[in-house]
Amino acid sequence: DPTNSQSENQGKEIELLNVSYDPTRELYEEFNQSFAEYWEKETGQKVKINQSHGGSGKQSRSVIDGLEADVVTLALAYDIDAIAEAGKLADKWQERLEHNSSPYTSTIVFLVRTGNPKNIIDWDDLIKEDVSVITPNPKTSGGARWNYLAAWGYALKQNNGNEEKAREFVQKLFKNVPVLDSGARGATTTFVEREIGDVLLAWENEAFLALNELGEDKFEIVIPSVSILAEPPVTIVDSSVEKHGTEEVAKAYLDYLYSDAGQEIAAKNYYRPRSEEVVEKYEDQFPKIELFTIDEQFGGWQNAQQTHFADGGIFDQIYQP
Amino acid sequence: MGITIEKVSKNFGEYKAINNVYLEIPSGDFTALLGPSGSGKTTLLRMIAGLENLDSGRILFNDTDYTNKAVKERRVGFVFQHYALFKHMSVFDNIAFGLKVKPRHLRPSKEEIKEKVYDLLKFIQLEHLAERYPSQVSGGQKQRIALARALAVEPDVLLLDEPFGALDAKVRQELRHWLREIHEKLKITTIFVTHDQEEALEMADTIVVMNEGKVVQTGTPEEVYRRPVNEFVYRFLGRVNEVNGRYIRPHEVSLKRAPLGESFPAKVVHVHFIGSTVRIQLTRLDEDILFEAELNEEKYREIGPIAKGEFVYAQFTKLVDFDFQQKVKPLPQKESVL
Amino acid sequence: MGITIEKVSKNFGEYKAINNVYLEIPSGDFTALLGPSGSGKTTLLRMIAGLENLDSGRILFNDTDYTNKAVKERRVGFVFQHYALFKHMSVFDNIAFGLKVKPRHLRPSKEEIKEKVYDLLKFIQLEHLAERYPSQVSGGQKQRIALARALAVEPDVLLLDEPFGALDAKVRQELRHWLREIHEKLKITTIFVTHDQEEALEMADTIVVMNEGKVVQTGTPEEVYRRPVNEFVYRFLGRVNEVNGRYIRPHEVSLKRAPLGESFPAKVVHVHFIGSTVRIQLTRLDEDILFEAELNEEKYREIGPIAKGEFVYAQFTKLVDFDFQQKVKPLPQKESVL
Amino acid sequence: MFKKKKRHHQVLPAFGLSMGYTLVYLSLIVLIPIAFLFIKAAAISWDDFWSIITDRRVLASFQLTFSTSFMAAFINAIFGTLIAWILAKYQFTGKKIVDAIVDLPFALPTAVAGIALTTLYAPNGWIGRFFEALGIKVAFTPLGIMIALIFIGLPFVVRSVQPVLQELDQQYEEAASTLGANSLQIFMKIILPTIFPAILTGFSLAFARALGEYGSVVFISGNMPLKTEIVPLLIVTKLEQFDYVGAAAVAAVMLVISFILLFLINFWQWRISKKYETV
Amino acid sequence: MNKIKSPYKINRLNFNFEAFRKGGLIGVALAFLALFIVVPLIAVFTEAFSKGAELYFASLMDPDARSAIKLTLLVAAIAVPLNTIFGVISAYAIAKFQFKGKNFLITLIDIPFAVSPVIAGLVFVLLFGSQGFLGPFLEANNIKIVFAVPGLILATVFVTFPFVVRELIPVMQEQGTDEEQAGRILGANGWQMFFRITLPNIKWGLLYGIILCNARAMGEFGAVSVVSGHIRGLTNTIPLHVEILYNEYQFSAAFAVASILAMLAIVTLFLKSVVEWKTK
Ligand SMILES: Nc1ncnc2c1ncn2[C@@H]1O[C@H](COP(=O)(O)OP(=O)(O)OP(=O)(O)O)[C@@H](O)[C@H]1O
Ligand SMILES: Nc1ncnc2c1ncn2[C@@H]1O[C@H](COP(=O)(O)OP(=O)(O)OP(=O)(O)O)[C@@H](O)[C@H]1O
Ligand SMILES: [Mg+2]
Ligand SMILES: [Mg+2]
Ligand SMILES: O=S(=O)([O-])[O-]
Repeated sequence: DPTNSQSENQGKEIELLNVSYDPTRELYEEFNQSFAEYWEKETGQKVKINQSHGGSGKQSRSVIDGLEADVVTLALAYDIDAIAEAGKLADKWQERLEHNSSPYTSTIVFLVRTGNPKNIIDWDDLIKEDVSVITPNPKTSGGARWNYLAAWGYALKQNNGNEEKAREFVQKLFKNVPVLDSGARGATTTFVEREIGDVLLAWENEAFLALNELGEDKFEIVIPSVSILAEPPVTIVDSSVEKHGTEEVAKAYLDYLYSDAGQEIAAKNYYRPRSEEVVEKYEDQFPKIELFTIDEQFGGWQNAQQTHFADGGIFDQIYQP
Repeated sequence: MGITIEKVSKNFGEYKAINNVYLEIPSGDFTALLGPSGSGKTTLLRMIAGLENLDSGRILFNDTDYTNKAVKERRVGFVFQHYALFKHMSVFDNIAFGLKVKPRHLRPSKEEIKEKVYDLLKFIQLEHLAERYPSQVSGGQKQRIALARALAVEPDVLLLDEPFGALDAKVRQELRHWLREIHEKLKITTIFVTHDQEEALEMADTIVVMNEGKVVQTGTPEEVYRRPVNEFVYRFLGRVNEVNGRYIRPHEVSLKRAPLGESFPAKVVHVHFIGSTVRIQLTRLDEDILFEAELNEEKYREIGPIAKGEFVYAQFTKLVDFDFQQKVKPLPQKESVL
Repeated sequence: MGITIEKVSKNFGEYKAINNVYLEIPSGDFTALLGPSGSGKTTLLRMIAGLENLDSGRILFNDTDYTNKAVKERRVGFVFQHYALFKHMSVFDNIAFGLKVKPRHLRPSKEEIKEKVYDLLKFIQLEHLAERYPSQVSGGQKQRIALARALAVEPDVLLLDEPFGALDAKVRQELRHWLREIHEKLKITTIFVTHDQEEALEMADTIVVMNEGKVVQTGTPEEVYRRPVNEFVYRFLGRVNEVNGRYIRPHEVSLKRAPLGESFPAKVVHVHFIGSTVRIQLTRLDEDILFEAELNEEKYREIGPIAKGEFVYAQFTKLVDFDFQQKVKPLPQKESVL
Repeated sequence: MFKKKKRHHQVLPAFGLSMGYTLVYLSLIVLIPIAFLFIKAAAISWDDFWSIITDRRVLASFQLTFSTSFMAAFINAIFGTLIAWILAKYQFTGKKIVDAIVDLPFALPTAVAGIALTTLYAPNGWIGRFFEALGIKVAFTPLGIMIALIFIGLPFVVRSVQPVLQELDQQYEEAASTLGANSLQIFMKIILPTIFPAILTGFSLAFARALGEYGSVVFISGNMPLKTEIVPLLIVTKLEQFDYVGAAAVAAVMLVISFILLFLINFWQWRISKKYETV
Repeated sequence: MNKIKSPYKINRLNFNFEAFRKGGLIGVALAFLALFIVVPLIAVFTEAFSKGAELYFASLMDPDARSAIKLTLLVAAIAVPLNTIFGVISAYAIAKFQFKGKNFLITLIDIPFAVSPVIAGLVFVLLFGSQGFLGPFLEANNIKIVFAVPGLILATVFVTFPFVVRELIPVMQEQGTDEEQAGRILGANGWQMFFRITLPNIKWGLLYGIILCNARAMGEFGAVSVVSGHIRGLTNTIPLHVEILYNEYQFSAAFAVASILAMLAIVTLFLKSVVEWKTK
């Protein structure tokens, strides 16, 4: 009985494990502190949040294999679906919280070197012959799948939904990729540290972070005309919270993401908040951009995954080194 | 402690290393196991020590069956060919080992151990080396330390596997004397392995000649030398000239300046002086066969100086014939012995 | 090929392994380098082969200075103590090696090599072992293969480092003969190292006695045995009894049943029969000193059977005294020799 | 199996005990877990299995892994032998340090090595820039993978060959030189055949290690499918797509192939030494 | 007289050539080592200190770094003794006795050398993970193995399994059984023989094996990465922490932590030299 064990834990420190993906480290570092303070004030109970980060797919697999996450905050709904399939959480998890269970969003932007020497302004510039594009491998990186789908979506739009053209476009784009890192972070390092490539396709928040951490004077962010609305979802892992008796605090934790405080922290870490007020407050930071969703363009993650990324899918077909 | 070995056999796979051996060694005896390489000497010694199992037969110590006794209950001292000194222990600790591992109620006190080890060190004249490690002493010294270590536990039987095999000729000779002296003093039943007939003849009270896993002959040095039971023993125990399947020892060849009786002419190929004897290599002129003669001082003086290239007359008087003993296997072909 | 070694010295660090050695070896001679362990025998032999550098001095082959000649230009055959047969080559290939590595224009054809190797194999009586590997042949066979390998390149000089050191007593004796025979046939200048005085006396035309890096005496076996230049040579060349700083060989001790002249009574401790001689250990009754006497058959028959425990009278007639030669270092303490 | 040929129990004790413990521990830690890998891989039909392992990407990664591993082990066999040679035969200042440094790849975590090597060999790295100037790309190419594999495999060869060279009796070389051989002949005909089994051992260890290496390679390889994607990464990739069976299948094939190769090399080595060493 | 002060014995083949060749070979070997081993090592330290010593030490004192260090020590402290005990016992069985299938057994022991660390990790996930063979049972009894310390230890034990045995077998084989037999004859019982003769005789080989085993245990990345779960402060070992820092763009901190392991490597190598020196 969860309430029972919860009361037993009263006064003791509760521990919560948040299994997340790579680019959220800074976000959750700040958010966890804020939440712990909030929770202690509310209930008098100390809560310690343990964080695990890694490639989104790998993290999801760890949870499936027994990593007892109380909450998962991953890059794609698909990865959480996989956990649901393993029976660790409810099938309809995505309906449990507002906005498809995604308290913040992001999008895919371009990071280029200062002065934008190759003059890259929009997606079309990426398939020019002399442009070298850095993106991680969509087979292993959640971020890379967003990149891929953003490019695909753009091409569909440009060509009035012509799949063939889209395919051609993406194929050309990947021809320009000299290194396929296995994760988003690796790709950023390749672009920034190894100085390989002219443009990095990255989450907006990653691009900002790279700018901050690695030198504003070295890079510029380029916002393309159209991009994808990336919705990193969050949810409670039912089996774990039941076992740990942490359902209440885990729920509160995710709810807190939707609170003003939570939304502020997301915005500060360059995730686009859902809250209108916070959006307004950070208007300068997040320029307006035409965004399409996965559901619109690809009929949801399961579809996208099957069509594009599964073994023998479109990516495998078009990828020619 | 007398030792009886009864119908003992031991195979290694198909190979009969020890083949139905019967042997009795009286208490206090100094016995040599003598035989060519591979004849089973080491195997037999190790069986007595309990280091090797028997396939069949019994081993008795003073009429008590020891066949299944554990090694450490046999009270044997064993000196390995390459000494097997404990490399990581000082000479003192090597000798003290057997005392230190005794069960607590039998173990002497530290002082007693120390006294005993120093007595032994004095006995082997190596007191000043107590603190050295085996790697820091010479081969002959190692040999003596190994012996002291074996003696420390006051064994009833002392077993030595080619105790001088790894030593220089000169050092070997000195240690032979020393080992005999020790036996004179302690009177422990001692069995040592050797493939050197001179060593066996010089040191042992009893010689056990082995070949191909069998005991071929047992007796005093004089017995086995003078009354060999077969060709093998005869050939193995000393130099020998072969004459159409019969044998004669070089010192039994007589040389003369002039023909006499059944003598034949021979040409001197080489003359060596080995201490008090003169060894002469000759070729029979009638059959072009090489043979050797050995003269002692008196005989050499009699015949007078002999030089390479001279002609003399030789006589084979006491040719030995083993042909009647067909059951004894002949010595293997010359080249396979080498 | 005659060899002259002129004022040659060689240090290992501080240690003078070879100390100002002068030596002349006539062409075709069969020379033994004899000395205790560490006396520099191997070092000298290796210097002749060119395997070791000289610190000073010269080495001449037939009056030509070879000091700086490379090993492979010296035309020496070298037989190592442990044979150093190439383990990964068959017996045939071992023997053929020296022919196969010749520069192309000097190299015999395959057929010639084969013929030559088989000639050598026949010579050493091991034709049937051509395809075996060294690990599959016995020690004595290895020794002979090593010799054949050295002979294949038709060396001018044959050098052997303790050629029989690793062999059984019996095999050793047989090979000694064999090596002499080969020398008789081929007449190659041959130098061999040994620390066994019997081996040197039995085999060599010339014996070079070494001690502590120096040549102590050079001469025929008879010369060095009968006229040793100092105590060291005397003691090293045979068994010896020491009597207050003077020496006598066991076979020079005379034993009698009754007192006679300067004789003294002694108790028989042990009697051994070694072939044709009888070795007797005795204790002097007046001084409680152990000594040894050696009687040949005639002498033993004269005095009649002697048994352990009996009393006899011994006489030291020809005691040798080296005291006048103070410059010669005495033999090291007994225990440091061991 | 594992039954003593010779009963020695009176002399050296506890054969049964120690052998029993060995087998139990070996089974628990190694054999049973590995067996489950094969059970997992056996859960799919032969056709599925075949299509997994004959996939273009899988085949390409097998080819890449085996060829770079082989090349790296081969280069290590040559330079490792050379290093073993100078350590065993020559005296020079700093020899002790060199000797110690050889073990560094054993001790340095592979991930650290991977990062450090990538930093060095990237086009803008200390070493990579020189290659870049020559138009040679090192990091993110098979060449880079090879460099990482050379790094991790080197000590295996050196440590296999060095003791053999050290124990190699000078007499064999001397014997050959008295027989008229020159230094090249001595090396080729005497020394090389003698140390060859040891080189082979070192080679096979380095090769096996290289086949499985992950930590140091992922950083420097660039991970391009069909081009610079190694088998262990492919296994990880499959796992991240929740494809356990596929991962187990590829892993099983990988294991079997490396076993067979190792076994063949060991057998060859054993044959060689058996031929000369039998007594 | 051509005098080259060279402590190795020169076959007087060709002096100048010999010296020349020696120099050349040493040069090539050292260049190879420098390029492949020394420069990477230097790179680690250069990067580690690139942002100053203060940041260097700060990154070592970071709580996550400290817990990673503690965890690594814990894992090694369990895995190394386990494999050491196994190594000594099975080397004893293998080296001191003759039995059929010995070579086969040695090959089995070698397996972990040939298994990719990633596969090693995978194997334990397949066995102990929720989806694995023993998963349901473990979960029912609330036993955590993978994604917890036991999993890390298991993976490490697997990967470092052969190090000690393989080091000891040749040492023991070379020593033969004479000394043990001598001990037995002198009356030693099994324990006395083992602890007074067998063990002291292999102590340096054993130490070397332990050192290598320990180094690998602390440095293992691939296998532990698969079974770790990457929970900061809980299941990250030093190599995993290095990866995390690296992924956070904290390059000098990453190299700083890595340099601990490099340092460990150097200390290890130093110890090993001492060992070798002692052995002589
Ligand atoms: N452990 C063993 N396994 C197989 N065969 C063995 C073993 N020990 C000895 N043998 C064989 O048994 C025979 C007798 O060996 P043993 O060692 O007793 O001979 P030896 O007379 O001592 O010879 P050596 O003088 O060479 O020491 C030999 O043929 C030998 O090869
Ligand atoms: N390479 C070397 N380095 C240092 N000392 C050496 C070397 N070779 C020989 N010596 C020393 O030189 C001395 C003479 O050695 P050498 O080998 O010539 O003696 P030996 O007469 O052949 O002795 P043995 O009968 O034991 O073979 C010995 O004291 C030996 O220790
Ligand atoms: Mg023997
Ligand atoms: Mg010598
Ligand atoms: O962390 S990623 O999965 O986006 O690479």
